[in-house]
Amino acid sequence: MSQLLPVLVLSGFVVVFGAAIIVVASLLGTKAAKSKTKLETYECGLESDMSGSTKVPIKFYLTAILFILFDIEIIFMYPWALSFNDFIRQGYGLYIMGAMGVFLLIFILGLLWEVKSKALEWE
Amino acid sequence: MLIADKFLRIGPEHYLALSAILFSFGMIAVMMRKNVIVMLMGIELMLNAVNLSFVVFARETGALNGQIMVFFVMTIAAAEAGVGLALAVAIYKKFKELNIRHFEKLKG
Amino acid sequence: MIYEAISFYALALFLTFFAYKTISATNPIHSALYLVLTMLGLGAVFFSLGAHFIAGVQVIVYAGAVMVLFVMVLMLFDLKSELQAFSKGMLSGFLKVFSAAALAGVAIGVISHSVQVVDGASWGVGDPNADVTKYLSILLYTNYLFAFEVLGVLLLVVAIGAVALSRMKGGTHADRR
Amino acid sequence: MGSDIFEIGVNFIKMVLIFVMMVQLVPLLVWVERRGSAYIQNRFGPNRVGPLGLTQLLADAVKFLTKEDFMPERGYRFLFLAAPVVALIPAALAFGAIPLSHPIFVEPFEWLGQTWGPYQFDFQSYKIGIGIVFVLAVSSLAAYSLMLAGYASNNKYSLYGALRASAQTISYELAMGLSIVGILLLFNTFDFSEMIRLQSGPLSFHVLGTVYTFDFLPNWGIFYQPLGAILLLAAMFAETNRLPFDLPEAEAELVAGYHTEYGGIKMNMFYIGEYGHMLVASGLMVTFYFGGYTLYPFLTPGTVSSWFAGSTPTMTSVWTSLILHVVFLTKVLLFLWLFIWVRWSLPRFRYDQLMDLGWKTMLPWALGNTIVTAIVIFIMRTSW
Repeated sequence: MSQLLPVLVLSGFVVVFGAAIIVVASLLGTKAAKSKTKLETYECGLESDMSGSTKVPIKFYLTAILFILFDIEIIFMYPWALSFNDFIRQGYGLYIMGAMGVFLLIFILGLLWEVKSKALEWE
Repeated sequence: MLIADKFLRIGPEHYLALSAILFSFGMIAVMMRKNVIVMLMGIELMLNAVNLSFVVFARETGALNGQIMVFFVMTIAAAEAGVGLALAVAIYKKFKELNIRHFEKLKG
Repeated sequence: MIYEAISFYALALFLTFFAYKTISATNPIHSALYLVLTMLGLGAVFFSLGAHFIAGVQVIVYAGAVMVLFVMVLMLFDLKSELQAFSKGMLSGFLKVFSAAALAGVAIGVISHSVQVVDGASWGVGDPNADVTKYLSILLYTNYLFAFEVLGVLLLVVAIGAVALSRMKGGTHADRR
Repeated sequence: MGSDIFEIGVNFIKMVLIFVMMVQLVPLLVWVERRGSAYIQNRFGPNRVGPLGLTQLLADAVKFLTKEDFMPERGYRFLFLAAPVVALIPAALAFGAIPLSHPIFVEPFEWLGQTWGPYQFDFQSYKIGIGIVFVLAVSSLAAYSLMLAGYASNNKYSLYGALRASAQTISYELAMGLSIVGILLLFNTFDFSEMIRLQSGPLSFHVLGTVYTFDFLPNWGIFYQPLGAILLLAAMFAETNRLPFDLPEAEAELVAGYHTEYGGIKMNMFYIGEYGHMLVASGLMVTFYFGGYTLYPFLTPGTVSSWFAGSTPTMTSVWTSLILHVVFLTKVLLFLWLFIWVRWSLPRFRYDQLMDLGWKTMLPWALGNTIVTAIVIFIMRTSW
């Protein structure tokens, strides 16, 4: 807990700082007349139309999910990198290389499949 | 005095109680909500509650097996979220809604 | 002791409040954002329990990846507040809440009776200065090696499955067939 | 945070000062950027307000603060105001974990009729054992401020901009995370201070049991991991949304992006976040690959403290830390200048090129770097 406390204090301080800036800016800011057009959403002068269905490419979602899966595989490499030297020093270097080799092979297979299946193509 | 001591001396049972409360919140979300994505969030909350109890037991026994389980549970939760959201996207495309009852009408 | 109690109750209050907001917010995006705060709070709890690396992974995987995916998908759908977020029926709703509360109550009751018998002295004795992360990684690549490799395969399968599931023409609002 | 009131007070003030330093560096960097880009493009840049145009920053701050506080009618008010604040948090938290200089050791002293100390004050906001994982964790939260801004504006351009930006951020997070694995394999630690300590000696290669030492070169990560350094730097450019990866705010060909509806100081806070990320990126580059606050043959904690052999241990420690801090700042400023330089040297990518670079080029190269590093380290360190 004692190690975490400064982090919490700092994040609290940053939030207070940011909120204070926004409050000060809203107090100091010029008060101009607000008209209906001004408050409208900015869409380069066209009438905004949020009610219609907005088409968003599914690619964004696919990128995010592939990101999660690869992110976890990368995180699995961190403990491996951390203990790599200890394994070598104990004489188990070949073992740890093989253990990670199999995992990396699966990782590379996944990456190759994604490239092959054109899941990563943006046109 | 004894009761105050029970509340102030933080031990594993306090963390486990917190875990149980979070788990039941996740359970309520799964049972009560109709939006598929919110239900998935409820499942994530339940998995997190279980992770908390794993970490507490790891700390209590002094062995790290619990922490490794947390690692695995996180992986599985992420995989589950990925597939679940893929299904949600499929439902939304077909029915323009994320209601759970539409799952009955999906077929391959 | 009193500081530990204060920090525990503050974190517990934070967690239960945001977990409650997660399940009660009618706008799914707000739900997801409250859940992010819950995940961050749990990361803090893990950290304070000495699981430093697990806390970091919790934030990276849950708050930084899984919840980003949730928020992104919800933004893709551009959902508004739901008029009917909860399932219908007073009686069944009451039963559902009651059963969950009963589960929590039973669990807490059992915990408060059993843990004291098992435990006693070991709490707090764990050496905080030991290099936990290194032990963790050595354990992961020796005793749990098989599970680790299987998880690699699982992630591969999920990647293929997700691509296959979402490989359809058009965007989120593709025409009905 | 400390055991007595003095230590807690110093730690708190230190934390606030480091945060203020980060925030204060932003207007200075904006000035450097404007003057620097003017220099590169052979024009004058802001030179009217004050000497060399330096007080332009103050004028800008006043302008930002007195602008009309505007928000679109259809947005979500709380989230709209929260997004710029959230933009500050990841950079501030990550910067706090990077050691800026050698710790200061204070001997016991008498003050107010009481004996205080001894203390050790780290020259960073907080020291966290899992440093690298912590920095990765907090900087993975950066995607939220983009998505909050895009969603809360309730504007199609903002929404698309936010999706574009967050997809870019998370894609390059992979390459960033993977390019660090090489340096982890090398140093086998998550702790920044330990990493810097390992880099403060002479360059020495272990080849099959024998050690070859080069006395004139420092033991910096760049000599072992040149590819990793390049990949990390490129990924950092993308993470900070700087040119050539500035599609989130490519105002010329795409409407501004997630901050279309923002103006005044709220817009500026996104920039504080962006420059803060640049600072964190430079700090990480320096810590991983360029020896942190040490410069081996001349300026290491050992050599610098020997200059002050006559003074008290506390003063020696303070002066050593300050001098080493200047070394760190110099290195960081060189990297910050690189960020500005690249902006006027490279054209912007197209979005599909950007994604191709992240997934199909940088990720495989980072993977190859990891594998080669592991094999080489395995061969070198095994006692055959």
